[in-house]
Amino acid sequence: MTLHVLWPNTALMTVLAGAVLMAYVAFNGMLLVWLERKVSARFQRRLGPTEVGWAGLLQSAADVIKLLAKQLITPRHVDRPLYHLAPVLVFVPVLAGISLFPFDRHLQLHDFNIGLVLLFALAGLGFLGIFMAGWGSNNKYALLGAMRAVAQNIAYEIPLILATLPVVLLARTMSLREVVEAQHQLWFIVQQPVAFAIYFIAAVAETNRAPFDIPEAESELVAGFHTEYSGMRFAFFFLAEYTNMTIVCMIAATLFLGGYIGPSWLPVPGWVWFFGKVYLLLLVMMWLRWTFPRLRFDQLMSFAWGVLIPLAIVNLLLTAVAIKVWR
Amino acid sequence: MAEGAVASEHAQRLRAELEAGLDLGPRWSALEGASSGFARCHAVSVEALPRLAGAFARAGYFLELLTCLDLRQHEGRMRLVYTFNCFAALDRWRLHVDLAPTRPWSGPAAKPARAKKGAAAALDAATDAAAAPAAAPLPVEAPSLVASFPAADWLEREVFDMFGVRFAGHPQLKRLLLPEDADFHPLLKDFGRMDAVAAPGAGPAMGPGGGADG
Amino acid sequence: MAEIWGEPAPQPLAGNGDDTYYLNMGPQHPSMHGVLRLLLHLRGEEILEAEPVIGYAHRAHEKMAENRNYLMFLPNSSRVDYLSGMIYNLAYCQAMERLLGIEVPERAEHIRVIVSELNRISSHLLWFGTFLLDLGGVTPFLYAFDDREEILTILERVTGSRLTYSYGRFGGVTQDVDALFVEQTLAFVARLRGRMPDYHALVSDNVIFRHRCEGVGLIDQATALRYGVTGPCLRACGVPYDLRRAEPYGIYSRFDFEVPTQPAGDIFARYLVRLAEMEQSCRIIEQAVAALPAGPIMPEKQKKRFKPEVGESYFAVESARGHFGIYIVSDGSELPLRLKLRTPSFANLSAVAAVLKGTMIADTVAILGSVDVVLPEVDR
Amino acid sequence: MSVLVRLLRGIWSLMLGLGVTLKNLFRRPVTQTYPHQKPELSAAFRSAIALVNFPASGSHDCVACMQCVNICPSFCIKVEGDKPEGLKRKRATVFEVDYALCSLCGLCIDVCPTNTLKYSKTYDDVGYRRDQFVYDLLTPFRAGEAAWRERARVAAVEAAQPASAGPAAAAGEPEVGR
Repeated sequence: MTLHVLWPNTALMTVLAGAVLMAYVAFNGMLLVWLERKVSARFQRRLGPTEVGWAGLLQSAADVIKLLAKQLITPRHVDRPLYHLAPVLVFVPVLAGISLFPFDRHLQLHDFNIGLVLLFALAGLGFLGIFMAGWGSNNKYALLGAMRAVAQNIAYEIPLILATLPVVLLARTMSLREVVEAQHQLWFIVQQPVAFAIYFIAAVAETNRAPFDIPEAESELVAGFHTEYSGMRFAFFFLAEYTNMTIVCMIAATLFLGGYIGPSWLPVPGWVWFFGKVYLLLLVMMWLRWTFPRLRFDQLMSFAWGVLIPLAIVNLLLTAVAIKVWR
Repeated sequence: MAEGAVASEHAQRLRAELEAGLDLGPRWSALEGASSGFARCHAVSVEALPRLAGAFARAGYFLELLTCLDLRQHEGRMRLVYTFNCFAALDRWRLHVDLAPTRPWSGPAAKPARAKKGAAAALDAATDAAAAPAAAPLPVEAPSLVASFPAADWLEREVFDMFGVRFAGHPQLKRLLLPEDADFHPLLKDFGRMDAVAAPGAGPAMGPGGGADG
Repeated sequence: MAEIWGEPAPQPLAGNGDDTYYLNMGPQHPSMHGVLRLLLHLRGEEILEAEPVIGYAHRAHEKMAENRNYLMFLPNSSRVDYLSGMIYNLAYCQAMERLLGIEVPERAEHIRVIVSELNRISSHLLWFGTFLLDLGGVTPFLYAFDDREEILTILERVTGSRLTYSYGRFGGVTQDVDALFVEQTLAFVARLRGRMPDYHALVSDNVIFRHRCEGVGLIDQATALRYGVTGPCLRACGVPYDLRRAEPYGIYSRFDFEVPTQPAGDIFARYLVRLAEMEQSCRIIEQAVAALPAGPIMPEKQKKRFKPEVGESYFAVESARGHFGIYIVSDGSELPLRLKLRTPSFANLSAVAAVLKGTMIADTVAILGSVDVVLPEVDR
Repeated sequence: MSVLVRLLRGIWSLMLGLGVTLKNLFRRPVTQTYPHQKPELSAAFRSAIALVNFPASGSHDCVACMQCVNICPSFCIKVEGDKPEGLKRKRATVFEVDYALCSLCGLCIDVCPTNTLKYSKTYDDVGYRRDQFVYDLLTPFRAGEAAWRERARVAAVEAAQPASAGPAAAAGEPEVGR
């Protein structure tokens, strides 16, 4: 068991790093909102935001100001404690989750030897918040959205984790840094394309993104679990969703795309590779969202249980056998 | 639109079936043909209506239209207009059913000059039909056709909504387009007018008892 | 949890003693086209009973008609169904022309066919977009609106309006078309044909879309007959009933076109029928443009006052949504005794309640979308 | 096996869709950035009605015949007129349109006997109250009204003398045309 501590392990530095990460999360959320609007606009032959700042870059900042300034409305019949706690509970785990990644060879807050398990544990926690939001809102649409979210996330967490296990078998570690280090010769996506595909599909579903956005399907459930939220509370859900997207893409980059590793003959720092891969994956997620219609709830479930999970199990077994045979 | 337009064999078979099953009165209409859009026009009694509707349903016709005419001012009656048509080819039948007024006429009395060519009388003349015998009291309610044509559900509710005509046997004869607690029937001729707006912001000059009658 | 914090417990969700509950969907709901309210009785996501509640957009068109003379009702006609306003507007003109015995010049007849079919395509394109939006696909929506924009621009050049065209007059049309109109129309037809492969690749063949649509929301022939369902919904269950064929009005009998049908009766069949209809409309437009004669667009002698003979008349056209009928009863005065509008959406929507039973909430949206209901037309 | 084929076919169909959106990603946006780019209005564009200014007479030619008032389905036109002394025809003194009620059907333009009504091209009028949309169509003509009446009176007097029915008569009876 190695505790890989790269920075001076003082309380001050930890707090500072946490602040930097928090700033990154906020910035990243704003950037992604802007990016999503721009990218979706271009897919649809529109211009997207153009007015605030260059190419509308400050549009997200303006939106944040607007959301901050908005009155926080608490509907009368909500279960107040749950209602107030939910946005926080959705947001905190993603903040914790993002602090686990090795952004560069020497840029990591703390390398846990069970980093992967911790990540999924934190990701699972977020859905408690979503369910609390839906339940506490005391609104039928919100409740339906919350039910859908829980069912969907139980169903998709299984293939998500099953798809990452072959990587663990190959790398023989759950430490995120060591997984990356194991990919110096070959990225795991080459050995595990099926696992990557399953992981990516499950990740899109896990983040409630279209075409799997049924918990907040606006044409059916108005806004799903966050129907009754407005202002900054709504912004928390929004921010959590985008940060979640970032996290699943970071996991994908770390496990399958070699994390901070790029071609060594290029004088590009590792963190550029890392974030480059992450944002490329995010763009793909947006591309999916702006191309496909939404699945129906039962179809979504049968896809997880009937296709993804069996496929993931078969893939895992084959990997295990192959490792046993060739090593 | 004319008889000749009923082309396909299927349609003729339907029509033959229909005519065999119907016992229509003698009130053939001069309206039939290209100028009116109707292939057949009949005035039928309330009692015959459900049976006829059943025959239409069996023959593969659909209920195209159901509406009401408020002829109280000149004729002292309401008139339901049923239109049946079939998909196979054009064969549009129009049935008239006369009813007693749902509520007494509250508008101005019919002007004598106009009464001469009062709407229903003129229509009857145009349709070559004899005026209904004055002695027989008009029925108050019409039978509901929902059993034969589910489409009649909404159509009958709309007629009830707009004219106050009741349909016996309708599963839930409640308001369709107007608020459920409305107590008026706006398409009655003495309801009021939809006319010029009196002033910006003021509603149109209509409402129960409001406005002048045209 | 609230009790622990010393607060009164919130009201429980509607308890019926069983696991079912009621959900008010609409009239303010993102995917209720216009202002439909659906009262759903649900068990989980499954619909036990659905009752459409209408009337939120009732504008009393029929009452207005009785208080205005025949000409003054003209602008109302294109507002009954604002998505195919041209077809409705011209239908009213044609109904009145038959009642009044007015001859329409050849050129006007051709122009009417061209603009009506353009309007039908624009209505179908809008349906295509909003239907995909109901299914969660935003991008096809914008592509369809981009194409529709072209039609609106063409029609605006001729009529001056983009949605509620009061283009027809008793006897003809208000403005003549020019060479540029013809050129733009043909260019649009070519453009639409070029876009179709994209639509098919993006939507028709998409496996998610297929799963959402195939076998869902069945309207069979018997249901259609009992509810008087018409239009693409009827043709999607295999009945080739199109008033342009069954009861040709205007000069439609001169054109060569097909009445596309599909046997299945599900959402996907309705989708395919509408896409095929756009192509048929393109064919009609091409023929009408090719045959467009020179000449006047209004009859020589124009009447100022319109007093039809005493009588009744029923005139029906095939609108983008189905069988639109105008029943006019004239008592010989300048005002109609009764003017009843038989709108296709009214009948189609009444059938939806029967179809919704046993489906899921997500299907509700898809089925409603596929039937293509225009609420102002239902409520009139 | 068929399951696998169906899966692959499904994936292929998704790829096709992605291809369409990707293709459009690199095409030029069609957006018109409205306040920066003004729309081109077609000749037929309909906005609130306005009175035509006939160059021959230097004014409108509304004779307050009330036909537009009577035909308007929205009852949004208000016209009053008087009879200028010495003239045979009436002349509008009030011509108001409540644009908030207008449905732009064009029936008033159709029935106008002197063709003095046309559509204007304003498309960006805004207001906070409904009465801000009551347009006084005579506003542009008020300044020249007295002069027009004088000209018309003179022309009428001249026209009354049979010999001198010259071009001045045009001021009183402008040519019909839009």
